[in-house]
Amino acid sequence: MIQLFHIYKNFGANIALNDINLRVHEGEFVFVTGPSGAGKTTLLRLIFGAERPAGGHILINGINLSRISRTRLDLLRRKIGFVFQDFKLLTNRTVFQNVSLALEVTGERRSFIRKKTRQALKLVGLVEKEKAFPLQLSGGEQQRVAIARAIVKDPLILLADEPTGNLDPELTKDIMVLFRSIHMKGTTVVVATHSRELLAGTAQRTVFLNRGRIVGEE
Amino acid sequence: MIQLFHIYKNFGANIALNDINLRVHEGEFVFVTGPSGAGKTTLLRLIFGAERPAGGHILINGINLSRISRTRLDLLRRKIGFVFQDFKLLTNRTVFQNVSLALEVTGERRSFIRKKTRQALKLVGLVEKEKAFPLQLSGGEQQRVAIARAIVKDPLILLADEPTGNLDPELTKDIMVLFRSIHMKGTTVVVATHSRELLAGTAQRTVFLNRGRIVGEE
Amino acid sequence: MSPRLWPYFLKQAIWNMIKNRGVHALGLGTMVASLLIFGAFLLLFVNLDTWLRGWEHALSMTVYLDDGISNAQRNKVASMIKRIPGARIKRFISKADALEELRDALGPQSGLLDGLSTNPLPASFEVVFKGPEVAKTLSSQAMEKLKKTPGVEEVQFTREWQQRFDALMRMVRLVGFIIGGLLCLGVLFIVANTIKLAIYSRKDEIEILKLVGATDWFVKVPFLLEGLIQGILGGALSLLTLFLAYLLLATKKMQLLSFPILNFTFLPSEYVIALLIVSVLLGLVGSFIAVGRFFEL
Amino acid sequence: MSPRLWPYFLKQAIWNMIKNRGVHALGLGTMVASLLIFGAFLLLFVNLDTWLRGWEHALSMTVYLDDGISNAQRNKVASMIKRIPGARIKRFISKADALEELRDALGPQSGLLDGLSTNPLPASFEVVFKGPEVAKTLSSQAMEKLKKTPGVEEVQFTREWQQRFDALMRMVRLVGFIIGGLLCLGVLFIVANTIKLAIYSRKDEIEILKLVGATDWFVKVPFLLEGLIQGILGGALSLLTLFLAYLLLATKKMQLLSFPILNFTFLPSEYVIALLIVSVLLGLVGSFIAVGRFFEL
Ligand SMILES: Nc1ncnc2c1ncn2[C@@H]1O[C@H](COP(=O)(O)OP(=O)(O)OP(=O)(O)O)[C@@H](O)[C@H]1O
Ligand SMILES: Nc1ncnc2c1ncn2[C@@H]1O[C@H](COP(=O)(O)OP(=O)(O)OP(=O)(O)O)[C@@H](O)[C@H]1O
Ligand SMILES: [Mg+2]
Ligand SMILES: [Mg+2]
Repeated sequence: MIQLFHIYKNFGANIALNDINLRVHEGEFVFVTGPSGAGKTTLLRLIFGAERPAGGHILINGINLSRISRTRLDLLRRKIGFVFQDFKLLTNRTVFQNVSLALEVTGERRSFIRKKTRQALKLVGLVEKEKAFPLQLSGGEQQRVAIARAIVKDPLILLADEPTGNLDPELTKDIMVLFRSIHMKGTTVVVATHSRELLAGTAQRTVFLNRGRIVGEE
Repeated sequence: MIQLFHIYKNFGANIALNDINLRVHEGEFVFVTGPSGAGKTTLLRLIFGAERPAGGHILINGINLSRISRTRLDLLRRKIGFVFQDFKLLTNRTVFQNVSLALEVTGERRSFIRKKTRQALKLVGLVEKEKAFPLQLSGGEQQRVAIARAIVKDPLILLADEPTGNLDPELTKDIMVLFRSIHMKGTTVVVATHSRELLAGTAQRTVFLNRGRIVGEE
Repeated sequence: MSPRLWPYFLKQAIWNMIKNRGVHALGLGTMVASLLIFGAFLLLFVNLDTWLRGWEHALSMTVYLDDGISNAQRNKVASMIKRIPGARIKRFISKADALEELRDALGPQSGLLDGLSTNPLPASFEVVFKGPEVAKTLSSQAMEKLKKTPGVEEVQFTREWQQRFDALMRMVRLVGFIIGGLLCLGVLFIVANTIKLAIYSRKDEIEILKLVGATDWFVKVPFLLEGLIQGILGGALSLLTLFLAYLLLATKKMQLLSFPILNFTFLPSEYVIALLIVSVLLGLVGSFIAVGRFFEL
Repeated sequence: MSPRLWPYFLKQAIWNMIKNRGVHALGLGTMVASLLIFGAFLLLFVNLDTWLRGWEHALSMTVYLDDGISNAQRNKVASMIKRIPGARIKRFISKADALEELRDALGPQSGLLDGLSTNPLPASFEVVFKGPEVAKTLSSQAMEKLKKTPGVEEVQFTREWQQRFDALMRMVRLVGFIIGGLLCLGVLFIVANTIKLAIYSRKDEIEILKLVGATDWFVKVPFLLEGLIQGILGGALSLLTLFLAYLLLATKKMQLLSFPILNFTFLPSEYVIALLIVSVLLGLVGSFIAVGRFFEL
């Protein structure tokens, strides 16, 4: 369960999030939408602990992120999958290594890591590209590597920031099916997007952000 | 006018473009679409001279790119605006500096550069952010900086690679209006995208790519 | 830290070194150059010091004996000399020998000795010192006692040019220590900087690793291993280069220079080991500090 | 290249230096450390050389005169000596002076001179050499002629310990040149590497600049300016540090060491200028080469 209480976040004079209150239940599927610069990415990064709020509290499964130690945060992150808007792939590692990295950090068994990584790459349709380096991939391929890395560890929470911005409609549909199946297995999913296509297809809960405030919910 | 004759491009064993023949007239507006990894980015990069074809010839306004010197290519690039799929912004320069850069390289007058840069930033709605650095911007804001940099020099040719992947529907519409107005002034525009929204709104010429081949035109 | 991770770390370190070979080659080059400078300095200094020590021992002493000394007394003086730490009797010079030597030494002026009726020169012991602690010896109790022994007329040090020479030696050593100290500091600083620069070009990598839930150690260990390997390589390569240069100099070149260098030795093994340890520590500590700086998040 | 661009280039270079101050500080630090090592070495070497030259000149010569020499002949010999390049007559020693000196020199053995009826010692000129080309002087024509001049009994060099000393001097110089040469190479290599590393961390920047239509020079010039500024700063900072260290050493410390260093001088201005030029060239050429490597596209 993700709980945000009176979250406030500024970058200098620029207020990115202003008094955000949000509760995402365990196993829920939520869309966050809003115009460019509304604060979607900032919101997800706060939940992930990559950014600290200037005010308010964030609880992840009851754990207060502002009270947590660095080491415990690292452990928590292993249970959260994050699809970054700018992918954040390691350019000097192969696709396979980028994806398996999410499992390597947990110290899993080698054979297990290999199996899971292949599986994840298959799910995003990139098995043939496993030996390529990120800069040898098309934009959409890179995005799918980022998705594979987020899902490979069977996360408890999946945070996806504009995960289909570089994907064609068919792939977008595939990825949404993938997210939904992960959701079915019990994962909490939060997707930030402004794609009307993505939003139109579902009757999912949708949070509307604008200028750092929640301006509506559906 | 852009002419491609029997263009062939491979990356190792991977054939990105296969026997492409394409003619874009001066002042035309063309969409290139196709699934992820179809070769759209590669096609645009070839036209821009950032990549050399393995076979075939590319003529830009009658100039053969494979025969051109490095210096003349630099000069040609100043007349082509390119919106990169991954933005390619300089992280250690401000938004203003990133945009003005496209004019600095031509050695224009200082006051002229300032005026044009402000204008371009206004067109993409980023005047307030001119002092920010790229990493302090949201995904959509970064994309708009990339667009501003491409249009600031009043290019003869505008190549835009997935220019609205990180933009919300309103901004997408604005940007398309912007492109159209640039097109009206005589600029040749080639936009690579898989956004159905973008394609649906127009009766523009559309080239369909798949697995490196042109599979249709509308 | 799970032991299961070690193969991963090692693999990753090697992979990183291959992938970032440009940066690594530059860093390694700098490291080898720096250590080589330091090593070459050490090598020359060690040899210079050895030679200087050889000359230092050239300090000698003459113990003049009374004319009427008995054999027993003479033996007693000899045994007293032997008790002085580091002292060794080079030879005994009788009165006749002394006159002969003076004649030789005077050369063209030796004629002036022809008019002598008696031999006014005393017999003497010529004493040389072995140990490097000449200064201590000279002020030792045994020496004081020797001077007061009956039968000893006078104790004289052959100091004609010794003092000048001493000053020079001290200066050369001082210069050596100053250069050496500076060099050592400089090399430490340069190598640490180079490692920092190399890691600087990879700060994105560190950020991303942290974002996928890597612990600090998970991020650090491959960098530390890289530093370690670089340290070992750097130390080994510089020592190897130094040794090859030494071989080249020690065999052919030195003869050509018509230069009185007899035994040009390589660095003693303690120095070699110390240099290796320093270079390994440099690599390890350098990367440790450098990586640490990027752990803001 | 439009002259209108120069303000842009300068502004950009300074902006880049501020924005990449971490990398620049590391690079500058390495540069200063390297140049400082080299400069310190030069400083010590220059002073050592001066002192050694001072001693070298201690080489002297004694021209012994026949007993029956006339005043005119003596004056002729004197003027012949003056004609030897670098030679200077220190003093004339009469026969009586010579005996007195021998008596002093013999010390306790001076009693043996008491029995002399006549003075067998010759009068002589003591000659010292000024210039550093002693070796040339000794084989000069003037010298040969002097030896054959009537009234000259013998020419003798005061070489007692001169040869040993000569060998030592030659060795110290050789060591100096070897260290110096190595240092110079090492410093060049290290600084070039550091600049390459610094630019390596900015290769994305170069790529992007090329993509927006910048000519090679447009990309290069700010980097070259940065290199130039870094070179000037590096050279100036290292010379300043060296000078401060020199002041510290030259005034207080040296007295404390009870060490016979009288005039410890700073580097001559040619060396200072050369060091500055080298550091500026290093910065400029280093970045020129380093940037060039990233111009594949
Ligand atoms: N590191 C930062 N420093 C300064 N300002 C920042 C930083 N990160 C984000 N901002 C600002 O905070 C606001 C919200 O940014 P955010 O990235 O959350 O928007 P977003 O909703 O994800 O937009 P987009 O859809 O364009 O990605 C923007 O105005 C942005 O400029
Ligand atoms: N530098 C490269 N090295 C190797 N392969 C490459 C390189 N660039 C592109 N490719 C491959 O070429 C094919 C076409 O890539 P391209 O980027 O042109 O696709 P795209 O149509 O732009 O896709 P997307 O919509 O996902 O951006 C892909 O399979 C990609 O993996
Ligand atoms: Mg965003
Ligand atoms: Mg693409």
